[in-house]
Amino acid sequence: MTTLHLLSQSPFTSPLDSTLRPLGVRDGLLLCGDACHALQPGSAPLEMLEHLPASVAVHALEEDLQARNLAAPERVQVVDYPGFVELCTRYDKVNGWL
Amino acid sequence: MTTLHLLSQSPFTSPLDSTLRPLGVRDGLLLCGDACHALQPGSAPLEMLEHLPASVAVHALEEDLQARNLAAPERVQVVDYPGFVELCTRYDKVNGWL
Amino acid sequence: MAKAMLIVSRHSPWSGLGAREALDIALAGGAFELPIGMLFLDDGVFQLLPGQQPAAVEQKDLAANLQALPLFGVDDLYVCRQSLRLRGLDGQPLALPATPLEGPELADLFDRYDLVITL
Amino acid sequence: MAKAMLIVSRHSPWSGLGAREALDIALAGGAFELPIGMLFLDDGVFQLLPGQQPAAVEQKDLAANLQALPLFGVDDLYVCRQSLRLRGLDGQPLALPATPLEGPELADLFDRYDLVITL
Amino acid sequence: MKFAIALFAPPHAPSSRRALRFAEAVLAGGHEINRLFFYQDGVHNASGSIVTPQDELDLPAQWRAFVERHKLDAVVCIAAALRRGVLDAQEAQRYGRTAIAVTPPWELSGLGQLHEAAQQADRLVCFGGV
Amino acid sequence: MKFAIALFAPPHAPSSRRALRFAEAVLAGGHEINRLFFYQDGVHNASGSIVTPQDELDLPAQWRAFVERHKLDAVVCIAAALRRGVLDAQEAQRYGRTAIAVTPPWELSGLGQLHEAAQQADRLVCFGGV
Repeated sequence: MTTLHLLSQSPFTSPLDSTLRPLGVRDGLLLCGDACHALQPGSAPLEMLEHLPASVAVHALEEDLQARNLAAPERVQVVDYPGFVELCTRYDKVNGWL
Repeated sequence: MTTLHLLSQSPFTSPLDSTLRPLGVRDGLLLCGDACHALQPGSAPLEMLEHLPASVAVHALEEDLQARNLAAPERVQVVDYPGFVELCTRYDKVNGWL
Repeated sequence: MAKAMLIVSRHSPWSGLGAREALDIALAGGAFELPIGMLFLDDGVFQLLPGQQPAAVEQKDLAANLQALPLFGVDDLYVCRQSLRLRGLDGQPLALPATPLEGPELADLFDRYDLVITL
Repeated sequence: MAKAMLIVSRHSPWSGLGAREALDIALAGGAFELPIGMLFLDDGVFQLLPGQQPAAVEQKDLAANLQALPLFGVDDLYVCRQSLRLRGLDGQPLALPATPLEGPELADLFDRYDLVITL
Repeated sequence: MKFAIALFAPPHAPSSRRALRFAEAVLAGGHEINRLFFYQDGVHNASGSIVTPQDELDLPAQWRAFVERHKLDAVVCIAAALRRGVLDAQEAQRYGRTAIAVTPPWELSGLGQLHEAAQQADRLVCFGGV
Repeated sequence: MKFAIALFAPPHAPSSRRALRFAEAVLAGGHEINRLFFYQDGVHNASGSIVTPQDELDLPAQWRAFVERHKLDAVVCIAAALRRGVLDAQEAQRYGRTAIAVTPPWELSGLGQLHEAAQQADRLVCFGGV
């Protein structure tokens, strides 16, 4: 049973490691809200994300990148709300890390 | 103007370093709530506290230690509410880290 | 067949309602005879420590409700070993028989459940 | 003589009301012509980044209120350099002229104020 | 697909708006929502007492309009709501309070409704935190 | 000494109880409290709508009893309270809401009251977080 993990907390106030620990190799990640700051070039969280297995698909919510003036690195796929819904159907379950 | 710093967040969810950074050598620290878990032997937060200058007085609220079945190490002075009030009068100002 | 739900409890018993409201979901599920598992993660592991005295902070005893889990048919209890380790608690006795899991075992745990709620 | 208040703002502009409600204390103090300083710490440093588009998440522009600080007589703006550094933002242009401070300078800053509120 | 959507955060948390925009996209995409369930501080999203500044997004009003327009099953956890002072007429009367913040189509009920929705849906999606 | 006490956390956060026990100790120690100021989620501590389970500490009730017993100046930030649905009679009427959660001795007012209290007190002590 694959899981789509939703992350919304800032990786600087709520460290990423315990949320990435239960990540399976076929799981997906969707960054929204302040979790998008993990994509800040030169930050430790981005390095953690880049070390995830290539089989883990990493996505980010478009509006949150725009609001923060952030660009998505190559491995990150940008989705809008219809894309968010579609992602939920693609994985067996969804886990929102509060 | 010395400061008494109140800490109540768990040092494991809200890392200690940014709250300890503005600490002056004549300042004081009062651990209450989940911040008392910083006194857990063998944890990284305790090590950080033990590296504070000796001039920084470290206190912990008695009821929170009792509730958590925690003991205070030698450098930590245990206070009750009257002691908490007295500490506030001893420093020039009080800063509550939320 | 009923879907199995994993409840991930990340809050200390002292930090407000988080721990209690996660537990209430587990107990409600148990009452409906649903297959429920609980994982104690991050500060949630503090819920498992023995010898707590919530009366010292005029708080109700969460431990009593936790002890009720098996009575409600919730036997699948897990604890993140790395969370224990970071808190200097690895190897300490726990008040509930929760199975300690390492990183890859956590991923396997998530994999086995149909539903997850993290609180 | 009026006491000087340091307001420590630790919240991102996107994480709810924290940033706005800290700023409101500063603006109210300025309106009463009190000496107010503001320190942007931890995720609070995100408030200082230029080029934000709050409309993308249907949010009011906090930057407009921040720009109002000098008009309210709040000129003493500081930012924790280590917070910037950890977020990969050190050396980036900021939307407000906040003075970057290193660890010991932070202690000096606290020392200079009569009152502190951290939000 | 059938979605159950749970919300744990108050109206001023960005996750409340995210949950609403997600719910709208679920229906726009031809899917179904079998229940909305508001728990923890999420119960404030069902409150009719919140006054949002005029130039800001009024989430409780938007949630209400959304629920009414699509005739959704919208449940507020009763235990969580009582602790947070978000009462409907019946609970206000039961506990001798005057302030009624929750009116239909919102309904106060127990956690069993969350489990039922999760069991019957194809996906449970929870929103909370920030 | 004269203490100004500010509270930023809701009743179910341990810091609300801590603030109350601290305030009691301030008076018991022969000091004075020139004002209580409730801001952010702390405004819920002034709500008469909260229903606490019988076997748990009823913080809003304890705060009210404390304020009444000692005839304290107790202010709730009006902007923070409106956003959180914690209205007094006047604001409820102004915004066409029916639910009145705040009654005297609590008073809704602006942030100037926080500054005034802080200026006039010997110590400002803020409670919040957990």
